[in-house]
Amino acid sequence: MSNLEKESCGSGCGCKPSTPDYWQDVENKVVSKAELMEFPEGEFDNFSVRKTRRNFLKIMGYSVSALPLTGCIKIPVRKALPYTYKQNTIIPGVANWYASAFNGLPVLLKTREGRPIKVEGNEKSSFGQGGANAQAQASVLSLYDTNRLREPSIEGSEVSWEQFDDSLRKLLSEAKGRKVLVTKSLRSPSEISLVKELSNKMGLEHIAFDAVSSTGEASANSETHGVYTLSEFDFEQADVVVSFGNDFLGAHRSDVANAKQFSKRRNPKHSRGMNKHIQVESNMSLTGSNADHRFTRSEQDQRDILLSLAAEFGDYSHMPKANNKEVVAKIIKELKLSRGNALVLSGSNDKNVQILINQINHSLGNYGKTIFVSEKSYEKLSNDQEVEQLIADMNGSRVGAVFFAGVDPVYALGESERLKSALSKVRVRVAMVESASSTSNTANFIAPANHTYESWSDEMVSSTELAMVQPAIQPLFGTRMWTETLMSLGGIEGSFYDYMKNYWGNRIDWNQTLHDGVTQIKSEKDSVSYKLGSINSVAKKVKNYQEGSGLQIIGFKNYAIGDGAMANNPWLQELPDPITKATWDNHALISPAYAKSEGLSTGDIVEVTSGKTKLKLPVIVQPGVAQNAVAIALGYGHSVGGKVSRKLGANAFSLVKFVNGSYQYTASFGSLKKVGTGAKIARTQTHQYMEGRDIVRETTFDAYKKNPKAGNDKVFKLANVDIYPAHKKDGHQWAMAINMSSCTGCSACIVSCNAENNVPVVGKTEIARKRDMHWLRLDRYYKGDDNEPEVVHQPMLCQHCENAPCENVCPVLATVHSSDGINQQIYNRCVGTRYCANNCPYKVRRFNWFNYDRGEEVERMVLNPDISQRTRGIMEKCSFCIQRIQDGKLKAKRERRELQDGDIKVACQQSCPSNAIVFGDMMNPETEISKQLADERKYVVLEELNVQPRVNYLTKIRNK
Amino acid sequence: MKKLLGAMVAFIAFGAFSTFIVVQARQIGYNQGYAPDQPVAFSHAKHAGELEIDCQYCHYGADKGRHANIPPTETCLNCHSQVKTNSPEIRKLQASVDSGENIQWVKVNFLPDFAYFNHAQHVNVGGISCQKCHGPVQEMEIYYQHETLGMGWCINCHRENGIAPPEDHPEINDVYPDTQEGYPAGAHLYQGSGNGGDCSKCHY
Amino acid sequence: MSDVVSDLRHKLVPEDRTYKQISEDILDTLEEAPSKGWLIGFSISALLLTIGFLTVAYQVGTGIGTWGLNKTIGWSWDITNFVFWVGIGHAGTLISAVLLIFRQKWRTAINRAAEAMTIFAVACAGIFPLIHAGRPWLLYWVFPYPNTHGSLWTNFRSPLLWDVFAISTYLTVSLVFWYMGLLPDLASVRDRTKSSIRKVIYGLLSFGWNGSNRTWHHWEVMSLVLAGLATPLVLSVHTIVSMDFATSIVPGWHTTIFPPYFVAGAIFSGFAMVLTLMIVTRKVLNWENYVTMAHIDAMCKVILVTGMIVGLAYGTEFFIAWYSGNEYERYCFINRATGPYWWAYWSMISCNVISPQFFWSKKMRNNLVVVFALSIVVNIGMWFERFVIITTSLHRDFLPSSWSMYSPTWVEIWTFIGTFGLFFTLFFIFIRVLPGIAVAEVKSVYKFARNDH
Amino acid sequence: MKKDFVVAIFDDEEKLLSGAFKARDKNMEIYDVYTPFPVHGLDDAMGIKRSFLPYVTFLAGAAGLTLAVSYQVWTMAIDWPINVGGKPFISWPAFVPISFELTVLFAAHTTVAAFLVYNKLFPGKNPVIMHPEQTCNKFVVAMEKDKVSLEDAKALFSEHGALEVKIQNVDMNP
Repeated sequence: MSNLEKESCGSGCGCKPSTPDYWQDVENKVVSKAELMEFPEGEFDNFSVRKTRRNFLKIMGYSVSALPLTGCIKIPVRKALPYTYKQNTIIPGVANWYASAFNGLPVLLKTREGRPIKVEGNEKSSFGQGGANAQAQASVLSLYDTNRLREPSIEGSEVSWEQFDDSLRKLLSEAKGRKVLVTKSLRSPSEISLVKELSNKMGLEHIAFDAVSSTGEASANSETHGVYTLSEFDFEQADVVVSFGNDFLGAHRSDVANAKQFSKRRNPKHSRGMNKHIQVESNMSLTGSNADHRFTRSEQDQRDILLSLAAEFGDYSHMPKANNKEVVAKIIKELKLSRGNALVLSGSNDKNVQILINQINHSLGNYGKTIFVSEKSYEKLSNDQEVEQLIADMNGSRVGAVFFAGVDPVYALGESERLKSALSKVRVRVAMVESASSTSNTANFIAPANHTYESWSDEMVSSTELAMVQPAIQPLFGTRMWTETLMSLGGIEGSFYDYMKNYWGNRIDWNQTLHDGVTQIKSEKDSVSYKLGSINSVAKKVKNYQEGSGLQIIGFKNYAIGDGAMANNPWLQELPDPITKATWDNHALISPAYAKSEGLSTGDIVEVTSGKTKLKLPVIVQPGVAQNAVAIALGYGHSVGGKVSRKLGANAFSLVKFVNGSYQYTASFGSLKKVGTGAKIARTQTHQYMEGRDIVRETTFDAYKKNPKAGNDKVFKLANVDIYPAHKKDGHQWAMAINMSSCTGCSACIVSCNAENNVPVVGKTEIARKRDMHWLRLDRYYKGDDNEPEVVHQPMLCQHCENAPCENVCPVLATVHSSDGINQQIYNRCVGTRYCANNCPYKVRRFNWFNYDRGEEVERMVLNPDISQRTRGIMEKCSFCIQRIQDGKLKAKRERRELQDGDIKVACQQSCPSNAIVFGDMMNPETEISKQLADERKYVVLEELNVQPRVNYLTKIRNK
Repeated sequence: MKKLLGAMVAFIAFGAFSTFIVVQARQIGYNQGYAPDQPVAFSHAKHAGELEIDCQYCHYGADKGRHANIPPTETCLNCHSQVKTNSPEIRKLQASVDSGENIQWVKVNFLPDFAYFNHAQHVNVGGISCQKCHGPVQEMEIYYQHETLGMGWCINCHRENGIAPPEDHPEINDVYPDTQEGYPAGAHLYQGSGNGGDCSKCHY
Repeated sequence: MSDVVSDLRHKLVPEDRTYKQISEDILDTLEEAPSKGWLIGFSISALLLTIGFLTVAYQVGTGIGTWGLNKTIGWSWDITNFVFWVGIGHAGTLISAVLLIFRQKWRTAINRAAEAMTIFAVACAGIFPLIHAGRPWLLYWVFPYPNTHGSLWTNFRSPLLWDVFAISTYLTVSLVFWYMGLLPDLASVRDRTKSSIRKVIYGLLSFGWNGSNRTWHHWEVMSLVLAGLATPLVLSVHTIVSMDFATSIVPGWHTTIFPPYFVAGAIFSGFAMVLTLMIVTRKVLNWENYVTMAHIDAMCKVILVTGMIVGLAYGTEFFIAWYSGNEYERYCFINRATGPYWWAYWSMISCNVISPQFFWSKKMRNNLVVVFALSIVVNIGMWFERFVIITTSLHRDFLPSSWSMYSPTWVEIWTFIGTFGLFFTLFFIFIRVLPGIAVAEVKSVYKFARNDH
Repeated sequence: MKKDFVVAIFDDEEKLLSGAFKARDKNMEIYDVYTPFPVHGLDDAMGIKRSFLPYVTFLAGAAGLTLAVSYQVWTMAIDWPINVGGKPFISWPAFVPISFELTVLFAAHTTVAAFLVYNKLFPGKNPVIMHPEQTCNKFVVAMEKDKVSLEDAKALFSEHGALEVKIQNVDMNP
């Protein structure tokens, strides 16, 4: 159990990170990178040095000889290295918090001794409201990715930054033709300002490219509202949400903000009642799995339904197909009931489809209430047409220089030879990226970029809120912010920090904004007026879309990997997909009906062919996929990449087509052929049905209104009969409640738990052997018809039973109860009989089958030093974040006050984008948990066992 | 009779040997009395004893967090940039600060990774003097480990003392009451939120 | 009483052998050079043992992950093998203790080998709890010794701790019981041998036994006392082993029928193993005069009876699962018979319930080939019984989200084979160096049986 | 120390028995009888009282039981009571199995130890041998020479089928 880091800072720590204060500008205090990397001896090699009592006995364990025991045992010399210079802000052992933002989500970074170790949502943000999704949680691990580029290079040979800048400047001055900077969609006012300045100075053009584009929606808004931008939503205001394949709670965009708003209306006690969510989609999405009514419909059927709606709410006439009539009638009925408080969405990247959506929202009067289109001058959005134009210009040798900043178009266009050959005609190709990618492999200048948490930036996370990105650590490697690389080339003096501070000037309270991480720029969202008159012509175009023949291929972003930019992050790879529960791979998802007709089953290997593209993938039979379709997750199949992402799955971007001015992900058709069987599919859950057991209790909103105990009225006569008197309960008694209505199954809590508790990553093979280590898992069950299934998600973690069956059976008292009601697992006492896991009815105990690799030195910097790392042979499980409880209590004691409700937030609760998890002291009647426990919806899983769990669930309510 | 005597001697010898083994075995891994040479010949007796410098002047984390901390070398020079600057030991400090190289102190008190100990909990909340665990530091020319720092030692202290509120903050006990009630009379160590009897107070 | 027993008893001992000849028949093996068959058998066993040892070393060095277990199935082959071996280790003590108390004189010919088998089987069994632990080097923590952790004790509520006490008590008491029985025979070997080395070795082993009647007097009382203690002990051991399962809450484990059911199963498998071994041994060592058809016949009857008890238990389990109305219990048993592990369940039924039915026929009981084959079938069946109980109960318990499948890795397979290597290695050594039949006891009942007392 | 004995050697336990009973009737004190297996009735012939071993067994068992119960209660409920699975500190039903096992363990081993100690059996002890085949097929009655005359013995035992009756000088501390 050698925790490599936990002890290391025992009496002062030798690593000398110098980080900006939470609230102040300390740019000057930065120490050199070399110093940062200088780990004190004994800190990371403790593992080999350690000869403790236990290790010694381990060696001696089987020996019968007693005499050597008394022999002299050498005390290993452990060094304790203090700081040489006093760090005013760092007290070893005490965490510092810094506000920052990641991919449009305001976050707080917890740092210990200068190392970021945990990401949490920023509660000061009105946008994210303290939630954080899986990618934001996992981003801290990407910071320590050993595959990051470390030094600048030209044509493959490492150079200094000075040499780099000089050579590049020289070449640029010679380059003829367009000079183009390709970034992802930018919402950073200061970065956009910088790029504008550079375009004047250097003639640099700026285009944006997103791996998964939203050009369709932006173009539609441009037509209907005259602004090339994306809509914003207010799900809390929407009584009815109708979504056509839009995964707004999952991978679509701003999932945390959406879920925060959406979940408020999943509370049956909300003053306006529950919302109603109808999802029509061709592939089971996370959002669809939460719908009150979900309809599996192919893309064509979706358009048919949409046209029918357009006919109902616009100047067009259309009769739905027979199989869609019911759906259309249902949707029209619901929408008409809530005009002005409805919201219609589509996940399509087709401009015309999105125009129809806008028209429907407009005619329902939703604009300005649930949906907003505002003028966003700070924004540079991707436009697929510009990208295609760039490729054409490159091919025509009209481009002299191209800069890629944090984008990987070669991969995201499916390793297209077209782009590669076009790039070869460009003289200067600069990649400003964090890690090697397909794109950077084609570049001749590589300028390694800082990770977000090493960078300064800002970001408009919504049209009203500005978030600051500030570094929490000095650059680990010889990298540079891409903005500073450009500044250096463009001859702008100073650092980007100076530029930013200068840019904002007095417009914001700089220090306060850095401290809070966010500031409100505007008080309210505004909406420009709707301009489009008739939709007749648009609708006709949509009606006349030509369909390909054969199987429709649906490329989609899954929750964990998204567009693949973070594919090299092991936490995300190992995060079970909320729907398929598969990890470490993408798969060909086909409907049960199709599987039956073709004789396919989960685990078969198929080849999906479309045109020249062939993808070999394992099959997962997925309820809720349209019958004549195969769904494939994007973001996998990196040919260039880190040790994690390489050779995982197939690149489904190769099936993306450029149609109607945008990249479309559902436009390919093809065929599917079985080429093998017995694929190793690493799924954490292999049985998908509840078998009629009373595990997830569910009711409808109507039934709930009549009887709040609806669906939860099962009475076990002997449920609380105990032959023994209960142990005394006083002091604090911790309990948790999980609202099954709010929980979307998004799995952000799993990554949060991983990061907080040093949960190891075990890899594909071990997951395939069903040895996942997640302390918290999300059980997902299907109900009803396999082609139109209902889905329930249930977070399952240690239930901290008062009559814990695991405790009785441990021979060595390695798991016992604490006085505050926690089922404690004492790692260092565990001998690993696994009896506790066998006897756990919830199967939430996790065993260390091997000594799991914690990675290289740099990667181990992410470990939480307060939590021991478990070595092989030890059982582990959810501890109710005991370290946070301890910390909260200690803080209260130091401040000589009682604990307040909310002082202690466990990691899963903290990250939850839908506030589904409540934790607290159930002895105090004032706490939120006490109120939840008194709710009529409260139940415990497997109540009849009388193990008396401390984790409670609230009945799931569907508004149908 | 001789045989009996022989047997008795053998038995006693065996018993003594076993006791010796057990006593020794119980010390394995416990480094009580460990007094390694340090790179700088620092005397606690001089600074803490004779000069009566407050412990937390140097060990500045003791009331704030988990670690008491070894002072940054700069802290030494707060005085020693004026005092005894010519001493070869002090020159080491100056050299360290000049070069930025850390002074590699040898760690004396060592807890294994699976044991969480928080100084603030004891120093700040518990109001316990440093000497309670670290011994008469003010008399130590060379610092040594005064106690075993083993689990039994921790536990016994908690058994004997319960939770004693700091003199200046008696209200701590009202906030965190003892929960001895409900446990059998005569129980040596009770679990209680106040008294550190729960395993996961230290092990997680 | 003579009219009742004569038929059987006549065949329990050879006709017309003198005491000296009895000694020669049984003890001369120890003086002779090992036969070719013995050498081959011993070599194979030792080879298997070696491979098994290396496998275990690999597993202990690498981790339990080398086994096929997962988050749902925390025990499978390891504990299956453990219970299997413990079960086998029941016949010996039962034969020597229970039959002694019931004055079943026929036990004398087989009790020594059966007891040896018990000890070796328990030794094989003991390996599994040791190596199945994640950190076996810390297993000394299961002993409640005063320690420096404040004295942190052990959990006396855990059936695993009961196991520790039960198995170690059983092993040591059986060993001592067996050894006390060996003393007179060891003395006899010592006094007969011409080899001075043997004289020294057996002299040490026999504790200076000289056949004094004052010693015999206490010896007999002690044997009776030990038998009296060992009888409840042997029943308690498998009861406690069954409590590893019965006190849990896993559907399929949580059953009050387990203790008698396990004990019957243990006797069943133990007698089968004794038969397997004795049929070969009597042939190879020419003990047909001592281990007679009458012995085999009697053991077959025990197998028939215990087999039916086991069959009754299987039926009762199913009935209770249905009768309890507990959906998890019901599902568990339906799943046993019809789920993915149906083949294991039906193997168990055919081996344990159907195959012993042949023993109703005296013809079958007297056909050595049939008896030998069935004795092996019974042990296969009993292995499957434990596999069915352990694995199929665990693989689908309460929450279907965690349902899982199990298959063994080569490590588990070789570990199991290795324990057979250990068992037979020990047994081969045993029949070479120790009197395989309790000579003194055979002599003591010789006249009694021959003369129709 | 060497000692002279009058020994009578038999090859059949029935002859031995009848001889031994006769000797008892004639008040000839039998020092000991050496047999290859326990011969029932000899105890009467030699006048051996009931073995004390069962008392040892009982006391040891009682000690084991007491120790087991008190140790379990003391550790689980007094020295360091810990809430395990919501069970009471004194979960007495759970203490039964170990109490039983320790009872048996103590009783069995103490009985064996008492047997070995009382009969002075230990590894390395050299046995007192009256006849080399006394552990195989010969039954030896031994009487101290100063208590019984060879002639009386010869007369008595030959009549009952003794193979040989003679004076034997035996090393009592071999």
